[in-house]
Amino acid sequence: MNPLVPQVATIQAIREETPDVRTFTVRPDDGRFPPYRPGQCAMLSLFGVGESMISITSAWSPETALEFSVKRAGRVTSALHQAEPGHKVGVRGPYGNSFPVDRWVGGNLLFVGGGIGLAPLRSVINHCLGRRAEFGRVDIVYGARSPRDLCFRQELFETWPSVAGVGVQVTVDAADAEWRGPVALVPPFLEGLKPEAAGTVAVTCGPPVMIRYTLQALGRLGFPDDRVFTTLELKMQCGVGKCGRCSIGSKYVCIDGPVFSGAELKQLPAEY
Amino acid sequence: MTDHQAALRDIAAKLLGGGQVATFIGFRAGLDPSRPVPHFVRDASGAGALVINPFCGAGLARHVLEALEDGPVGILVRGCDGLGLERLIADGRVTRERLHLVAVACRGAVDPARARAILGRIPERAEVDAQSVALIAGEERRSVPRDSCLLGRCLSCVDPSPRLADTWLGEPLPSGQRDFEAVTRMERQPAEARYAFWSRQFQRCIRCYACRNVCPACSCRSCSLDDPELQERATGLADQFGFHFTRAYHVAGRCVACGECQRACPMKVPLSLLNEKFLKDIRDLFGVADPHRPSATEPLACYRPDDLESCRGEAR
Amino acid sequence: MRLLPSERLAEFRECLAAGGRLYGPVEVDGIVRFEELGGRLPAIEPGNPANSLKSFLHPQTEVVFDFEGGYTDVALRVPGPPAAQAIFGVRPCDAVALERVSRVLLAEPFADESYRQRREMTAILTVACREAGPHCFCRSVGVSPADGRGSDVVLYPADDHYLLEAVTARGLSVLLSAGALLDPAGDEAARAACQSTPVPPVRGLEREDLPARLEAAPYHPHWEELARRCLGCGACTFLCPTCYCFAMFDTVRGTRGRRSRGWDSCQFKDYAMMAGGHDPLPTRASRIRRRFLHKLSRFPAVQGESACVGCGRCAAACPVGLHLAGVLSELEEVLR
Amino acid sequence: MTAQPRLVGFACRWCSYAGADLAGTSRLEYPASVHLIRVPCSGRVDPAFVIRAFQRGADGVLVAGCHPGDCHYASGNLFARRRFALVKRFLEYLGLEPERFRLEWISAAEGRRFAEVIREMTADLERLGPNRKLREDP
Repeated sequence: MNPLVPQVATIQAIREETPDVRTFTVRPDDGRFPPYRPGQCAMLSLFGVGESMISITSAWSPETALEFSVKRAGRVTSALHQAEPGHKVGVRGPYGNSFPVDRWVGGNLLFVGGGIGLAPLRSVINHCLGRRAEFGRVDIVYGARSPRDLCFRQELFETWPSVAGVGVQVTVDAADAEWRGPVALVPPFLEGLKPEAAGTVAVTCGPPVMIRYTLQALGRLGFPDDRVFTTLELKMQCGVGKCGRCSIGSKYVCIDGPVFSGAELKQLPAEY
Repeated sequence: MTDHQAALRDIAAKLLGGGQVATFIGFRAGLDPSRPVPHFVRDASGAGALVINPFCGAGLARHVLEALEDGPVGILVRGCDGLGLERLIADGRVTRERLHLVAVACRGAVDPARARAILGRIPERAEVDAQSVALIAGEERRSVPRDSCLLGRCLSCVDPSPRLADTWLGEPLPSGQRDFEAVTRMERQPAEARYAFWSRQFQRCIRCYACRNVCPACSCRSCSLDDPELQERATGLADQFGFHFTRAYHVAGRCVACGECQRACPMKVPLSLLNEKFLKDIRDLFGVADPHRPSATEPLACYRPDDLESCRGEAR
Repeated sequence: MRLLPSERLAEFRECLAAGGRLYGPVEVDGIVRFEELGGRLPAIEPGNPANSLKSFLHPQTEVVFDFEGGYTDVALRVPGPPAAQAIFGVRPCDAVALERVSRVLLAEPFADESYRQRREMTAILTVACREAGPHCFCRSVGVSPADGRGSDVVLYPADDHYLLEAVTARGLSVLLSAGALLDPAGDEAARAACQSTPVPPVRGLEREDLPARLEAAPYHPHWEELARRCLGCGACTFLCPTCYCFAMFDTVRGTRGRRSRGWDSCQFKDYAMMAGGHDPLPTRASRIRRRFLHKLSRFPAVQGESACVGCGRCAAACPVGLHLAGVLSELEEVLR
Repeated sequence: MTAQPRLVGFACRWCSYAGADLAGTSRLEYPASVHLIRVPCSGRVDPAFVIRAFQRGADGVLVAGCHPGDCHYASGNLFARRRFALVKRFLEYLGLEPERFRLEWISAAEGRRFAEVIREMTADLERLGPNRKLREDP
C-alpha cells in the first residue's frame, strides 16, 4: 500500500472556535483509522487543493471520529475553511511520535499553550484527564492574541476547571472591552505564576517564537530540559520521513517528532 | 584579456581601499583552472585573488542585486555584463550611481567542457582572437576554430564591449548587428519539424530554474513561474511548452541576449533560440533596430497608433 | 564471472531490450543523458551522463493517484505497477547512490511503495570505470571505480571484452538470459584494473573530523560568501543522484484531478516556508548550509555513510561553480 | 473529445463582453461552446493566461478588445496588439498551431461581429481537430 495515498473521509461536523480556527470532525468512510496516541498528527487533504499536516486534537477511542483544529493560514487551510459538513477529505496517518505520557505517571503536569498551539495539547490534556488518578496537580496556562482568539472555550472555561486538582489560567496579549482577565504574553505570564518545578513535567506548544521564550522561562523556573516537552511544526509534504522538507539536523519532525524534549531540542540546529 | 589582470587588481584594490565600493565583483580561480568562479572581494587586500582570462564564462550582472545590499559595488564588465546591468538599471532594480564599472572588451569565453574534450585534458590557459582560439596545457598548445570551443552565446555576440563604463581596461572593440541567422533557419523548417525539435528540447528540462535565476531580466521579486495557478509543477510535454513559452515571453522586449540562460542550462536547452525569436520579431514588426539593447522605451511598453494592423491576425 | 566480447555488445543490448524498456547513456543535441537506447549502444565515456539514475526510479514527476468526483463524492484510482526496465551503462557511483537513497525511501514502516516497485522491476547494469571523468571524486567519499553496491550486474571493461559479474539474483538471471553470448571467463585482470583506476582526491573530504568541523561552524561567514555566488536554482539538487526531496501537488480539470509528486529542491526559496510565512530557512546561506551539512554530516550521522558519491554532476552543472568538491576545498581553507 | 471545439474567450468588459451580451439579446446564433472570461481590458491578458487555457483543455483562445482608439484606458488594446502579434508568431515558431489563437476587436455594438467571430473560429477549430499539443490532461 502506498503510504502517500489517503483514506477518503467525510467531514461530519464543523465547529467555529475563533474567527480563524475551526474544528473539523472527520470520519474515514471505511470506518477505520489506526489507533493514535496524544501528540500524533495526520495529513488532511482536499482533493484538487493539497495536503497539510495537522495535529489530531481528539483523544483516541474506538468510537470517536477524528478531530482537527485548523487555523486558516495557507492555501489548503483556507480551502478547508470553505468546506461544509458532508464534503470529502483525504486523511492519512497517524504520523509521528507522541507525548511520553506513561513516563509522566505520578508527577504534576503543566501545560503551556499559545494560540492554535493548544490543539495538540488538547489531545494530551484530555488523555491525561481520562487517567486523572495517575497524575498529581494539572495546570493549564493558555494565551492568545485577543479574547476572541481563544480556542476550545468550553473546555477552557467549563470542562477542565471543573475537574478536581486542575487549574486553568488564561491570558491575552491584548484585551477587548469585555475581557477582565490578565493581559500578558504567555512566557512572562507563566513566569509570574511561579509554578513549582519539582516533580512537574512541562509541556508547551504555540507559535515558534512563543515556544522559544517559554522554554527559556521554564529554564529559569528550574524545569530541567528532560522534563520539558514541546511539539514542533515544520512544512511537510509526505509525513512519512521521505520528502526531506521537515528535516532539522539529522531528525525528521514527521517521524522523529513532532514531540521533542527540551534536551533533545538543544541537540538540534535552531532551524524551526 | 589576461594582460589586464594586474590592472584590474589594482583598480579593485583602490576602489575598495578608498571606500568607493563595499564589494568588487569579478572572478577568481576555481578548483580547475578552466573554471574560474564569480568572486566578491570585500577589502583591498583580497583584490589579489581576482583573475581575468578567456575561461571567465559566467555573467556577473545579476550578482549586483544582492551585493548592493552591502553598499556600492564595483564590477568587472564585458559587453554582455554591461547589457545585463543596463537591463537592471532600466528595470529600476539598480541605480547607476551605486555602481563602478570596470570595462573590458571581450573576444569570447571558452566553454571548459568543449575545450577539455578537444584537448583530452583540462586546459590551463587559452588565448582568444578574432580568428581562432589557442588552448594550452603544459607544453601542448593547440589552435582551434572559434566555433569549436567558445560558448554558444559568444559566437553570436555583437557587443564585445560594454556601453557603460567608469574605467576602461584597454580599448573597446566595435559592436555589430545581430543577424538572427539561427532563428531564420528554424523559421524555414516545416511546422512539424519545429514541433518535434522543441518537444525534444523541452522534454529534457528539469525545471531547475537556473535560466530564470541567472537572467538579468528576471529580477521580479514575485515570479509568474512560481505561481501554481500559472505554472503547475507537472512536467508533461504541454507543461514544458507552457513553462518555456512563459519564461521567454516574460523577458520579450527586455532580453539583452546575453545568453546566460543558455549557458546556465544544465540540460542544454537552446533557450537563446527562443529569446532571439522575440528579438527578431520585435525588430521586424516594430522597427526596433537593436532590440536587445535597453532603451528609454521598451518595445512592449509602448505602441504606435500605426503599428501594423496585420500583425494582429496573421501568423506569417 | 562471464566474458562478453566487445563485438557482441549489440546482441547483448538486444537481449536486455527483450526484458523490458532499456535505457542507457546516449548523446543527443550535444548532451549525454540516460535515454531509451533503441538501436544505439550506450555511450560509455569517462564520467557521468547529465541526468542521474533517479530519473527512472524516483522520477521528476509521478502520479500518486487520480481522482474523480465532486465535493461530496470522490473516487481514487491508484496507478498500476510499473513495467520492467533495465538501465545499461550506469557508473558505479550512481548505483551506490541508489543504494543510499533506498535507505531513506525504503525505510519502514512507511516504505515508499512506488519507489520499491520500480526498484524491483529495474535491472542496473553498471560499467566500472577505467578512467575518471573530469569532475569525478568518488574515492574521496568512499566509493570505488569498481564499486558493485546497488548494481545488479557489473561490467568491467577490458580492451576487447567486458568481464561480467552478477551482484544480485536479478543480475544473475540477466546473465542467464544472455548466456549464449557469454564465455566463461578466467581472467579477472579487468576488475583489478578498474579497482586501481586513479581518481584525484578532493582536499578536505578525506578528513574524518569534517562533519564535526562543519557542524561546529554553522554561522561561519563563508556560508554568506557562498550565498552571494549561488543563484538559488535547483540544478545541483535535481541532478544529484542522492537528492530525494519531493513535493506533492494537485492538478484539477473539471471533475477529474490528480495528485502527483515531483522533485523539489532545498535551494528554492519557498522550500521550507510554511503557510503564514514562517520560514526556518529564510536565507540563501541557510539553505546552502542545509544542503552541504545534509550530504556530509547529517545523512552520515543516521546512515553511516556520506550522501555524496562523488559523481561530479554538481560540478558539471552549477552555473557559478558552486559544487560540493569546490566548496569543500574552500571550507577546508577557511575552517583551518 | 466533445464534438464541438472548446473556445475560451477573454473579453474586455467595456466592449466585447457587452458585444457578446448583445449577440445574446439579439438572439443571434453562435456555438454555445465558447467560455467567456470577462477582463478589464484586452491589455490585462498575460499571454501566460492563453497558454493556461490551452493546457486546461481549450481548443482555441480568443482575446477580444476594443477597436484601436476606443480603449476605455486609452491604449490598453494597443499594448495588447503588439504583445499578441509576438505571441501568435511565437506559437508558430514552436510548431504549435497559431490558428487556434486570435486577437479581435469587437465593440459593444457589434453583437453580429461577435457571433461571426465565434462561428468562424469554431469552424477553423473543427477543421484543426482537438488541441493535443498544448493540452495537459491529468
